[in-house]
Amino acid sequence: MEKILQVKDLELSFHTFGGEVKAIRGVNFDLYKGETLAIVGESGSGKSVTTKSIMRLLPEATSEFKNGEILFGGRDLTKLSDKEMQKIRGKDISMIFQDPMTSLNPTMPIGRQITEPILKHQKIGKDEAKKVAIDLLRLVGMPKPELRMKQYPHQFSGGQRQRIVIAIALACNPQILIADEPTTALDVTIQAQILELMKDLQKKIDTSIIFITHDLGVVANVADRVAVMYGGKIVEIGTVDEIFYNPQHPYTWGLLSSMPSMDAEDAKLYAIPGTPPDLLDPPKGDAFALRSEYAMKIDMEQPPPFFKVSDTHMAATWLLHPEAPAVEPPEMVIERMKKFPGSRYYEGSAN
Amino acid sequence: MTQNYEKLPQDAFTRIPRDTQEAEKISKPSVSFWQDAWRSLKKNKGAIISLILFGLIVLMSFIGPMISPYEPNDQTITHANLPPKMPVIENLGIMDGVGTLGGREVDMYEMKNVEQNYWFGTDGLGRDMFSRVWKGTQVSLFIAFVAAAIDMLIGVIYGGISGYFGGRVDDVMQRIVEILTGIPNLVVVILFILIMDPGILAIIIALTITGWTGMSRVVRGQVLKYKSQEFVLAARTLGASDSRIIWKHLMPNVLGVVIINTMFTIPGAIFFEAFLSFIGLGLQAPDASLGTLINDGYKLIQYRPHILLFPAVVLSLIMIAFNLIGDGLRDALDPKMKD
Amino acid sequence: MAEKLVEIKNLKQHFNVGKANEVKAVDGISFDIYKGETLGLVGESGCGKSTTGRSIIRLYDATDGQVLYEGESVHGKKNKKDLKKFNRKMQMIFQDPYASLNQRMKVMDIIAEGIDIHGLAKDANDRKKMVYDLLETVGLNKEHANRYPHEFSGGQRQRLGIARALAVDPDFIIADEPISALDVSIQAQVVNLLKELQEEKGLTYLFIAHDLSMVKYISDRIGVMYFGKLVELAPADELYENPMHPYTQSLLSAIPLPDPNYERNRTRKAYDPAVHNYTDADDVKMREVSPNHFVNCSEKEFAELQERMAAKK
Amino acid sequence: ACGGGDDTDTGTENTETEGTEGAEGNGGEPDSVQELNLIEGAEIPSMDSSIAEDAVAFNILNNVNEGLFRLNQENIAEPALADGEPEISEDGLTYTFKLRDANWSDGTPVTANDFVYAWQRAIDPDTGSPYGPYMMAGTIKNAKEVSEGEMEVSELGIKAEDDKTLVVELERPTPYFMSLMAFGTFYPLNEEFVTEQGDNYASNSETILYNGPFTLTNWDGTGLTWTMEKNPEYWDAETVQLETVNVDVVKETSTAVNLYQSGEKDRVGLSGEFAMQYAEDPEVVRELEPTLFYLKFNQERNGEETPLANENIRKAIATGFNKQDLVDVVLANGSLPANYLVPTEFAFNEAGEDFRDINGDMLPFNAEEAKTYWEKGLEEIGETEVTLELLGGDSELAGKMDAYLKEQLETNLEGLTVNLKAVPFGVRLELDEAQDYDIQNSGWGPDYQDPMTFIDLFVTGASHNLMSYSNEEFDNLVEQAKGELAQDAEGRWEAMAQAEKILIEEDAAIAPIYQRGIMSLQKPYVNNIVKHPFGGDYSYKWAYISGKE
Amino acid sequence: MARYIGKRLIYMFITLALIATFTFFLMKILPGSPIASADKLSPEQRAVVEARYGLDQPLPVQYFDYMFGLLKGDLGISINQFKGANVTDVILSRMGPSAQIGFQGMLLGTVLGILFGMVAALRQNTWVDYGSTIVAIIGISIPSFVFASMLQYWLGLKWDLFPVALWKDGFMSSVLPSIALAMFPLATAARFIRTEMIEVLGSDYITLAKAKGASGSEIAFKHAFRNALIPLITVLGPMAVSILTGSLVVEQIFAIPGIGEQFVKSIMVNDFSIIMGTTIFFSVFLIVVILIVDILYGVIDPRIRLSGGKS
Ligand SMILES: Nc1ncnc2c1ncn2[C@@H]1O[C@H](COP(=O)(O)OP(=O)(O)OP(=O)(O)O)[C@@H](O)[C@H]1O
Ligand SMILES: Nc1ncnc2c1ncn2[C@@H]1O[C@H](COP(=O)(O)OP(=O)(O)OP(=O)(O)O)[C@@H](O)[C@H]1O
Ligand SMILES: [Mg+2]
Ligand SMILES: [Mg+2]
Repeated sequence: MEKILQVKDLELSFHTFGGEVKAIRGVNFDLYKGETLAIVGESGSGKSVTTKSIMRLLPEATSEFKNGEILFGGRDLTKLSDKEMQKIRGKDISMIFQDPMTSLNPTMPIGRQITEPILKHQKIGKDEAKKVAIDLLRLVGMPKPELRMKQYPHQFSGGQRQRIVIAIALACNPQILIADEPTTALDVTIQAQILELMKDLQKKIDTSIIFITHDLGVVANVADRVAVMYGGKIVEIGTVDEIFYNPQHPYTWGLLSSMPSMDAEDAKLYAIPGTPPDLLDPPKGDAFALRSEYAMKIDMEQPPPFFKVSDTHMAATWLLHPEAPAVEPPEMVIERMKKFPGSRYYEGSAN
Repeated sequence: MTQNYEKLPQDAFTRIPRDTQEAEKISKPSVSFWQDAWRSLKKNKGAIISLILFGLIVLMSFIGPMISPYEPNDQTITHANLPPKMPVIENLGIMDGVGTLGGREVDMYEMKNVEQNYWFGTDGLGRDMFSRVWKGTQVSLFIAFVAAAIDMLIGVIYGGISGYFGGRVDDVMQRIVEILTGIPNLVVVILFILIMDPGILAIIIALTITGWTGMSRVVRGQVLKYKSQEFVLAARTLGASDSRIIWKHLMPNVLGVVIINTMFTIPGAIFFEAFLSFIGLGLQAPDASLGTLINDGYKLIQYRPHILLFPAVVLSLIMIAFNLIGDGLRDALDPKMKD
Repeated sequence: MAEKLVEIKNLKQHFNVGKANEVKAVDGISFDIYKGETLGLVGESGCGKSTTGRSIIRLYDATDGQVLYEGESVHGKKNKKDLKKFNRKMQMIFQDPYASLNQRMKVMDIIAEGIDIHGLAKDANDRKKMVYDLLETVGLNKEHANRYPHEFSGGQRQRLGIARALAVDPDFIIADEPISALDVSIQAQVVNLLKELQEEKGLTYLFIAHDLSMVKYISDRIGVMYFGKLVELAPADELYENPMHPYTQSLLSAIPLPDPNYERNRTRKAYDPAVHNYTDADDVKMREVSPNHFVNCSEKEFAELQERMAAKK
Repeated sequence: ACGGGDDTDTGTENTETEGTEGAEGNGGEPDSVQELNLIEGAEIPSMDSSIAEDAVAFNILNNVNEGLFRLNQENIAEPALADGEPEISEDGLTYTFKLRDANWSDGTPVTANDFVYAWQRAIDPDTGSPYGPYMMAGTIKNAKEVSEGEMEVSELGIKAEDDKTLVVELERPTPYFMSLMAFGTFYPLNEEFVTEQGDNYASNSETILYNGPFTLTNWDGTGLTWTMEKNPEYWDAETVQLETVNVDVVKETSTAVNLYQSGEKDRVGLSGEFAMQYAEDPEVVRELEPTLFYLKFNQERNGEETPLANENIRKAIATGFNKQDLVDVVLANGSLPANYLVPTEFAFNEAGEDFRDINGDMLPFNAEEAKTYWEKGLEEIGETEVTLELLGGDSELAGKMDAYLKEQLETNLEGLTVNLKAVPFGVRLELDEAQDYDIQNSGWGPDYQDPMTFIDLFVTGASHNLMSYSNEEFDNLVEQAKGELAQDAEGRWEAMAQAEKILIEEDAAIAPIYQRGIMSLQKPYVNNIVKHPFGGDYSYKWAYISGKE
Repeated sequence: MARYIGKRLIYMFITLALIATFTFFLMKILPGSPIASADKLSPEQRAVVEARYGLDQPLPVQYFDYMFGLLKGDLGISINQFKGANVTDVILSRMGPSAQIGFQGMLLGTVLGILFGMVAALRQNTWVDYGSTIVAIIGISIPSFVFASMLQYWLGLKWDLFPVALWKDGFMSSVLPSIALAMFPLATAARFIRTEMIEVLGSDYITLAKAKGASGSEIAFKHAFRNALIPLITVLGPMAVSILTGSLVVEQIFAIPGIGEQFVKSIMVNDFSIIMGTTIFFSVFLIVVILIVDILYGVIDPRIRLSGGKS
């Protein structure tokens, strides 16, 4: 499959009054054409920063690329000039933000907000751009798009606004669409509509999507592959089935177990204790070690490298080291692993 | 990534127990909201320099009149209108006691046979400008602070009540404010100064009489914003009384904007006092304020520029300082600026 | 069945009454909450869940209807003492752990607020001890007492909110989306804590959320709201297995589960209020279709539903 | 003319001034362009001569209109519309004037009836004229009664015998009557025109008739600018050389000076700081005004005697401040230290001798003596410390002067504390009237050219006294001068001098400070602007431009 | 909309009536007489003059007379500043120059101020930012009379670029006063816009605009500016009024026949009817400006609906 984007050893820091916040501490991943890569991880783990750094949308004054490169179409995005970046943004790579209430300009009719990237990146006239915009609105399921072009964001409901944001992102048929928690602010019914919409659109224009969310349900719904982030790093990456049915990293275990399943009985939920690491002063070894019940001495001393689980699946935990003692994942995870051929607990093979 | 596992020490993989206490630990040192604000304020160079500058000005306003050998109101009529002369600096060619007289540059000190040095020169009555400027600074700051304090008091209480109780109370109170702002405040101020015995008190009251409306609006806005916040609702569900909610919950949160607003009302008050001097309603002679000094001085700008220069510089410094401190505080107290 | 702790009778809460922008946030709902149970309340955003909760705890004066706590009316004119009594028995946990803590107060004072208001501590030392105990109860430690809310993570903050509510030793807690603003991995911490506390102290919860999987996990019974009205009320499992109201069905069908295989096959059901075809003549109200399973329906629908139930059996 | 009563800042009132020195100019040939550019310190409140009560209006009236007499270049009243000196009855109570042939600016002749109408109008209570009653009451027969509505206006002591003969009856002999006739309130008005205009009369320069050397143009009634143009209908038009006088109101002296320096204006008055600044400038002209500033000592406040009821305390204060330094350094505008009541260079007898020469200086500054008086006074009132309030104007110069006085008095008189109170004019009047002050810094300009305009201010119960000063001897002397000695020029002179001596030297009822001097910058090509001690401040009738081109 | 404005107009009348009442009674406690030569007149003489202006009537009668006159649009006649002149005429005749320099000053000040503020915000914490902040602060640190004098001296007298003073050369005469007046709105606008722009620039929709590939200037002008304008609009209204009343200093220094300097004079000479009239005029102006501002809100920010009314 064609790699459309490669992020290599990305390290990025913020300079704040409190000191240097090492928000991203070595992130590697590739994005393939037409796939959906979901990034999950708890709040503050660096999901948004990672994607914003691809778009170069971080505040220039306080953020700094420390290392690594972001290759897109053979060019390293971290090195491009502002002008060149402006040509890429909105055209080749576009973005949907979390909050539909605040990501539209309240004082500009939505029509103009949609036509803006079209006029910017495509050599067409105003009237034509309007037509494109109306088509887009229709595409994202907005009734009577002609009439609504002149309306302002506050005249739309949350779900409609998020559709408008999506329409903007799709305006120039981008090769990559980054969706940063596009449904967090919406309720489930609308969320479901939006997700369906995105999937339909992806089929139509064959975009690659980076989809950020906390919600594993949503991930299960949309993703082809999943990257799990913790403390500014990707700790596990694999196909959606691999992550959900054969997770290897204790953090992934924690995440999966803390979701009550619809049919689970009233057992106590598995909860990851404690708080995320302080990125001002990240721990020396495995950032998750303090909160992990599987922590080993080495976790305190050395950050784990990526261990390959399969061709598509890697995880950064010392538990995968051949010399590490075998540990029993939480029960709920075992339940999941039972469904996955190739996992330790796969039940299908047993019989 | 190659699966090239290096050999690690044997005990590397011993399990260690999880320390939940440790996991809950907060690594940041405990700082209060204000400490935190102070910390970020400290990072703001402009604000800190301003703060120091302002400190110096306040200091000088008290010790200035003392270190000068002359009293601010003592007249040595034979020494009238001397240009500034300061030892050491005079060698630089400025503040060397040379002034123009009938178009010629002359050493006025020599001409008038003056032995002493007047660092900032003297005014038309032979009063020492140095001690007058600092005394005037003191007076201006006093007026400003008192006006701001009263302003704050009335504005905060009024805005607080209006915002907190809302509904009809708010409606009525806001209409009153509207009417008060409807009367050009210049009118009110001037009328009050005319009605009362002139002097600092009259000026302060006049400044206060309409000045508080701005503050009350700001406070009202804040109270409206905070009173429906969840922490206030939480207090209400706990059975907190109105006064408890106002004093414990709302006021501390409103204080930030109150302080910021004050940072801007203080220079405003100093300025207005200067303006009153211009229209002849300023301070009573022989007391001086920066306003009266500037007003005396600007007419002599071509002739004895020093009479304008020093008070104007001090005034400008105060204005700049307060504005920068205000800006700094606004940033420091803004939760959005936090991590 | 256990005894009723709270009875909500035809509660209405309208905003801006008589103005053009009148909102009927809650439009006549009735249900009971039993001692020691957790009643979940779900529904889409803006359907009036929070308003219901807030009206129950008297943050709003109800437009109409009654709330009875242990048989006593909560609303209406009350003297200070009575009010305080309710305030001690009924508490609330708020959605936004950041906004629900006063940034300018230390944790010690935040948690002790209820203690201070109701004069529960004998002296300063006692007060301190009570706060430390509460902190421990919610899984924090006493070092945290001297800190300010902004120094805590979201989950910790929400636990502070719980500690504050517990300080007055309530019997009934309204939890208004206590976990919506939290990260998944933290949500479990809070939910576990709530469950533990319920077991320990025999608390009764009204648990408001729109995340159905969490609600199902924690609740004994669940009420589903749609546009200011309760449309279905049933024991948790029953509701999931036998959703009867089309809106409930739609809601359930929209929840994504962390299971890719399931997700690949899930089909969503949309809800269109027009399907009911209610006319003015229809007497639409809550009807008990099967034991303890109430559905908001017309006489005709009621009959159909009962038929369906029978068929299933 | 009218009161220098309010404050001492020359900025608003008498911006332009001119002394006899200035009038000499360079005396060359007049230029072809006769245009003078001037500055005035305030707007014209009214151009209606019956209503006018301010310096600006009277100054313009003096140039665009004319009465029976006019002050000439030597400031002696000489016949203007009057055709020669009037006939005066034996008892000095009836004056019969013959009028010369003169026209209004619309060509109609000025008649005796125009005077009768104007005077009656000025005294009629319905007109609401402040200056009419003030100038006429006690002088013109029945004026007081008419002004208070007790008599008909027709009973006022003025009759038109025919178109050219005017008979005026007086209440009492008035030696300075002729100079009064140069005052604006006594100017004629064309009845037909005035009634025709009604309320609009004098609301702008189009609704006025002129009979003086100039006509007013370009004045919209409220504006800051106006022009005076040579009046071709004026009977003495050939004397008038200026074609145009452009006037703009500029209230800021600094602006005025800048305008002067940019060449836009030909003359500018200098106040305080500016006087100092330009003291050495060759274009400076200085002159003296007959306006006196003095401290009023209030002897009774709120029904109680003040320390100032003690003569020695008053004397101590009167001699306790250095007037020379004050005028040299603080004022620095050519003012003179005053040790007298009646200004110098103001009133002269027939021999041309200045009234001032009779008494000379009284109670001059003397720190030693002041101290002696002070100690004596303190002993008499049984105090060691005295606190007095000094009430002053709110102008800058007043503030500066009061600050100086405070410092001087406190230094020279041990145990004295002076508290300054600067208030606007309106407030001061009210306090004055309520006698609610200790010392007041006050000023007075003459209303007619006679020492009496100053002296009778202080008779017992006079409306300007308001300080509980009362001296029978003084009152008697004033009474004599006004009554039995009215026609005995010398005896009257003596009596007034005697009264002045009592007031200042013996009683120290007031403490004179200075006589106002005025400094202006005037371009060298300006000639013969005449400054008057009362009435309108200036006459441009004789002025001309020479050497500008 | 029409209904809203109608409602506002009714409020306006109530407000005005109250302002008029307040000022009226304030005037009555003002010390001093409106008769210029009051000190020379005997009490009887003064009474006669006062009767002429109706000042001898009992207070309630004077009050109702005045209010009734006001209803008919009659502001009375001037007592001593322009004896007998109709107050309305006086105000109208003085309005023009004030309005002209006020408008020009506001325009110049706000336009430059907005530019300064935007540049400062876009280059936050750089020397450009500090520079424009300092300029803005200096703008409000120098009393306007000092500033105006300096303009007059340098630009007028020394360099001879503009008339030194006086209202004679049309537009040229208005340049220096307008510049002097512009300083305050300039400083205010600059500071407001800066703060607001910084806030707006941090918002999500700006990030989205960047994500669309908009350039720096497009973001600043198309997206941020309008949103940053609202708080400025709020202060602009009262500022316009203060410029008008505050221009008395500038008017006096440049000898401009404006309403501000006339107003102060009327206060100094106790001309009741002129003070009242001018106050009412200013108030009407202020209220109208506030109304316009409120309407502008709706124009600038579609979220603010007029019928909703904002406080
Ligand atoms: N502008 C910034 N300045 C300083 N620190 C920042 C900035 N933006 C993000 N960070 C820090 O970088 C870290 C990663 O933040 P990021 O926004 O990527 O988290 P996230 O995974 O997207 O979390 P969430 O799920 O809450 O959106 C956090 O610790 C955050 O505090
Ligand atoms: N104080 C108020 N004034 C006017 N309308 C209100 C008020 N509070 C709530 N509403 C309206 O009442 C309706 C119900 O609001 P409520 O907050 O109860 O919804 P909710 O179900 O809690 O939604 P969410 O899941 O978003 O919290 C909404 O339409 C809301 O806009
Ligand atoms: Mg994020
Ligand atoms: Mg809610």
